[in-house]
Amino acid sequence: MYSEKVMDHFSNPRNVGEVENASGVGTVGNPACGDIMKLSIKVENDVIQDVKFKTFGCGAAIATSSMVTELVKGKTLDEAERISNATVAEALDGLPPVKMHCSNLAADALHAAIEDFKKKAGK
Amino acid sequence: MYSEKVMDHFSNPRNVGEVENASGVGTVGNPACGDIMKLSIKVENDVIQDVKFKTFGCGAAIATSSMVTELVKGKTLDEAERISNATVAEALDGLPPVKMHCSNLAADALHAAIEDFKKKAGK
Amino acid sequence: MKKIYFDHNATTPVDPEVLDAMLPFLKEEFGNPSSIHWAGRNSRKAIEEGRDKVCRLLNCANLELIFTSSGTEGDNHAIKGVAYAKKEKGNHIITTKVEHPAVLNTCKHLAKDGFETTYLDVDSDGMIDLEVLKAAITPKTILISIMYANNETGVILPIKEIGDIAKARDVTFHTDAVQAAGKIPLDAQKLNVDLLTISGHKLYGPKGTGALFAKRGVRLVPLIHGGHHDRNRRGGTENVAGIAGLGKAAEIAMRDMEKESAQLSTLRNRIEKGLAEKIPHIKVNGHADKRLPNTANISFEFVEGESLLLNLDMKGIAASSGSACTSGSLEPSHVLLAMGLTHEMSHGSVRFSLGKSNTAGDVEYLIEIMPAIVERMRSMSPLYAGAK
Amino acid sequence: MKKIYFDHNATTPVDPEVLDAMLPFLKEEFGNPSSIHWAGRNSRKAIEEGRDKVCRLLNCANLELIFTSSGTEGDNHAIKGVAYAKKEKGNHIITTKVEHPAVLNTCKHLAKDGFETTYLDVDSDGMIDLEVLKAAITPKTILISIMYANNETGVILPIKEIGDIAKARDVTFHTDAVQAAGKIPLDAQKLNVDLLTISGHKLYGPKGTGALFAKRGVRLVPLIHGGHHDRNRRGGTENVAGIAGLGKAAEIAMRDMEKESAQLSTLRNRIEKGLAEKIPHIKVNGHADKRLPNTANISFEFVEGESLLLNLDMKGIAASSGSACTSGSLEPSHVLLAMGLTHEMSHGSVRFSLGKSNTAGDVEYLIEIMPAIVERMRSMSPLYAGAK
Ligand SMILES: Cc1ncc(COP(=O)(O)O)c(C=O)c1O
Ligand SMILES: Cc1ncc(COP(=O)(O)O)c(C=O)c1O
Repeated sequence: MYSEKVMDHFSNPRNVGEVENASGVGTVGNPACGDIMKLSIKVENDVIQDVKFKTFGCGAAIATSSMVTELVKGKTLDEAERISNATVAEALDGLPPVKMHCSNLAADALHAAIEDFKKKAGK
Repeated sequence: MYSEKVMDHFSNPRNVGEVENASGVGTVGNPACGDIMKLSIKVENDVIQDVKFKTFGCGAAIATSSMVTELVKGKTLDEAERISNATVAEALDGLPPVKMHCSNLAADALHAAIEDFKKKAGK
Repeated sequence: MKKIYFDHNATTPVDPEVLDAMLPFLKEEFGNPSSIHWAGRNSRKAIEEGRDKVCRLLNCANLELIFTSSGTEGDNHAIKGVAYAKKEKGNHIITTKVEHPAVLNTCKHLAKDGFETTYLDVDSDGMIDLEVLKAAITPKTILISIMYANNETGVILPIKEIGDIAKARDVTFHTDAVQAAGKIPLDAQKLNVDLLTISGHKLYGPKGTGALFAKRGVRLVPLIHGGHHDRNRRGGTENVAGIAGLGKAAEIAMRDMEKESAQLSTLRNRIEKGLAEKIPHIKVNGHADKRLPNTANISFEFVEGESLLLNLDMKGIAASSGSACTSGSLEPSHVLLAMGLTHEMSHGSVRFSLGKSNTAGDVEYLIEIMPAIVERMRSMSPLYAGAK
Repeated sequence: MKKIYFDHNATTPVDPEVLDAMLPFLKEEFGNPSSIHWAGRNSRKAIEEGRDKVCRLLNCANLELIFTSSGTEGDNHAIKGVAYAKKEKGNHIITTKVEHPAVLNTCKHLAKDGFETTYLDVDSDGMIDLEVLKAAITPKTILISIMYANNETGVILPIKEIGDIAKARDVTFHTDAVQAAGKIPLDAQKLNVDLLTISGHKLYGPKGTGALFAKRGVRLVPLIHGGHHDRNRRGGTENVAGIAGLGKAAEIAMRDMEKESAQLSTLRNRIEKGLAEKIPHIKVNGHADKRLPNTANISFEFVEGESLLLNLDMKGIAASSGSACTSGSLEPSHVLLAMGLTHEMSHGSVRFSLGKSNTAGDVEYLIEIMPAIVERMRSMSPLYAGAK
């Protein structure tokens, strides 16, 4: 049911964990729907220098989390903000229809982390 | 679905035809239900000396007709009147349930023939 | 004894290629197609491949196919499904007097729920009158259900024309194509049909399989509620082996239909001609041209069908009178009665339905033995004397 | 890679003896059982022999059995059949919150037709309260439908006691015995059940088969109208090979059940104990004793079930979370939620359901690899940190 890319990111997730002294942290999802994603970022000069995730969720939730960290590392905040859940799903060669809504939240977590950073930075 | 006895009487029906100068003739059934039996008997001294049938109908109709002719040949009228459709079915080792009602008319044809004889004989 | 099977409208043998397609799913590939692990994945794939193949036979989209367990289930699903989905709109159904019991008894059942059914007459050829159909449509009409080809006579009804009428009047149209599928080309797209039923065991597939085409957008209350199978339209773990078999059967039918159809109609015509030449007082039932290539329905006057069948059976020939479902019952064929045959003639009919395995030799054997059988039964018939 | 199948509640492989029993009817014995000729006779016989065998498993009379195409169909037939047959008498149905979707979605559908359903709660063991059941019965109650054994947890409900209550209050009682059949002894006569559903593919029979026991005298509106099949109770040409297979599966179940049950519960208990010893924060779900011998349902806190399943699958182990029908969906198990588990714990559950082929080696392999899988997923979980 999952693409090879999804399975690759699921079996070898990139950037698992929590960034130390994170510039921003975003958490989305809830236990009822079965997916919780927590993304932490380190921002320097408006560039995402480091990013890590922790995720409680299904294969799609973990793979999208992993993929989004790969997609944003080294990107400017502007670039990162343009990444959508659809971008992430596409980068994974698609997700099963049933997974498109609930488990495809990684970009939301990223945006929440950026927002958190901006709030803290007083931007 | 049919017993061996039914198939025997169906494949080798006894006493097919019409008795010449019949003492009595009975016809029962109708085309709608798919079975018509015509039984003719030759009665002498209240004994059925000869009996023949013609039947339009299914396997059960033909076998019961054949069987009833065997059962009554040489019997007195009294004895013949005691033969019922059930007697005939039993003598054939039974009939499929769906055939018990409609195609099991041979004894009725016999009784009709006896009645016809009695009427003609003025009894 | 030589065994000759002339009852392909009742059921067909499973094609050996079909069995081969099924066997993996009765052996090592046993997983539940809903499972996400290794055991389920090939089962899921088998279902989707089966679906592709059946859709190709019907020329429809994958999302438009619901797998069923029989033609009867498909007919029930279509008719009840539309009736209950559209009951706010109306309660009137139009069908014909010559449908299979799967349709007739479903309509009869719906009568208890306040639905009314018009049963269209057929003429002596077994054809409906399209003007009568048009006139029967009322604002309350929600469904027309008319069979593609009749199981007893093989008569092919004007589905395209009926579809056009239904579309013009915005009435949902279902056709029971159980006898047509695999024998003549079907095209769900071109026909303006909304729903179309097929059954696996009539086209060399396994018993216990079937499919219902339901055009995109047609609302249908499910018949069997349950899990998420077939997009919530039919609950129950899928019969994976059966679906694989049905798919293969559809594929084979597409491949062989044209050639077979020509062969079978030659044999069928020979039966009709051969018997008519040798046996007086017989009548071929059904439209001369608009008929399935494989079906001959013949009334033998003065004798009853079952007794002919028993005699044929004793000679190794399998044939039937009426539909297999109603043999064993005592009613004369409702199809032939609707075509205006007398009770005697309806009772005296035999259906020879041909298939792949039949040869010219089979047909000549039948033509050889049939006259004596008919003569023997006639000699026992009280109805015959007058005709001689 | 080694392949281990721990998902027997989702489906079972077809027993080779079962396949052998089916094959003649997928080859030379292809006739329609309704046909009177040679081709039909052995098919008819096969159906009656299959019926005998299934009836022996359920301890019921031959006339009390209706063949179906799945457990889901049986559940639909029973519930809708009684609801529509008794709608003059009442419109109230009682079931539980932990039924299979085949029952739950059927009841949900009936709500649109004016029927009301009470869904009984279960306690943390998955048990219903019989006093609550009694109190729920009203003069309008026409049907109680309560499963014999739960598919996710294996919890066995007190069917005999429920049957006694139903009988005393003159309410029809249906039990979905799909998971019980073949695993624990059933006795339709002793249990005061009026209707009981089984499914072939859960007891090493073929997919696409099932049966519904309907006690003599129980009125049931047919789900599938058609020909005279199964005494007018279920139309459609019978799946002869499937019925022969189901019969054989029932026969084998009768023969092997006792021995297997002992073996499976030993293996199952070892899984539960072995995993609990090695992995902290886990919970075995379901009543400790009143449970099928083969089922272990375990919640692994802080992680989600599907990701565990994918990891297990990569190691060759097939297991499931929730029912196969709902995997692929995103909802947490309704069964575990009803038992009071949190959403996290419901999401984090895995069902290991054992069967014939499983060995002690399989179980030890699972116990060996599972801790690392759980640990890896936990290390990625934002919920885990606090618990360490
Ligand atoms: C308890 C229960 N009832 C009903 C069903 C449905 O059976 P089937 O898959 O044969 O439709 C299942 C299996 O999925 C089940 O576990
Ligand atoms: C025209 C027609 N419709 C429906 C059916 C029912 O199909 P099935 O036997 O698969 O239920 C049949 C066959 O018996 C048929 O000939």
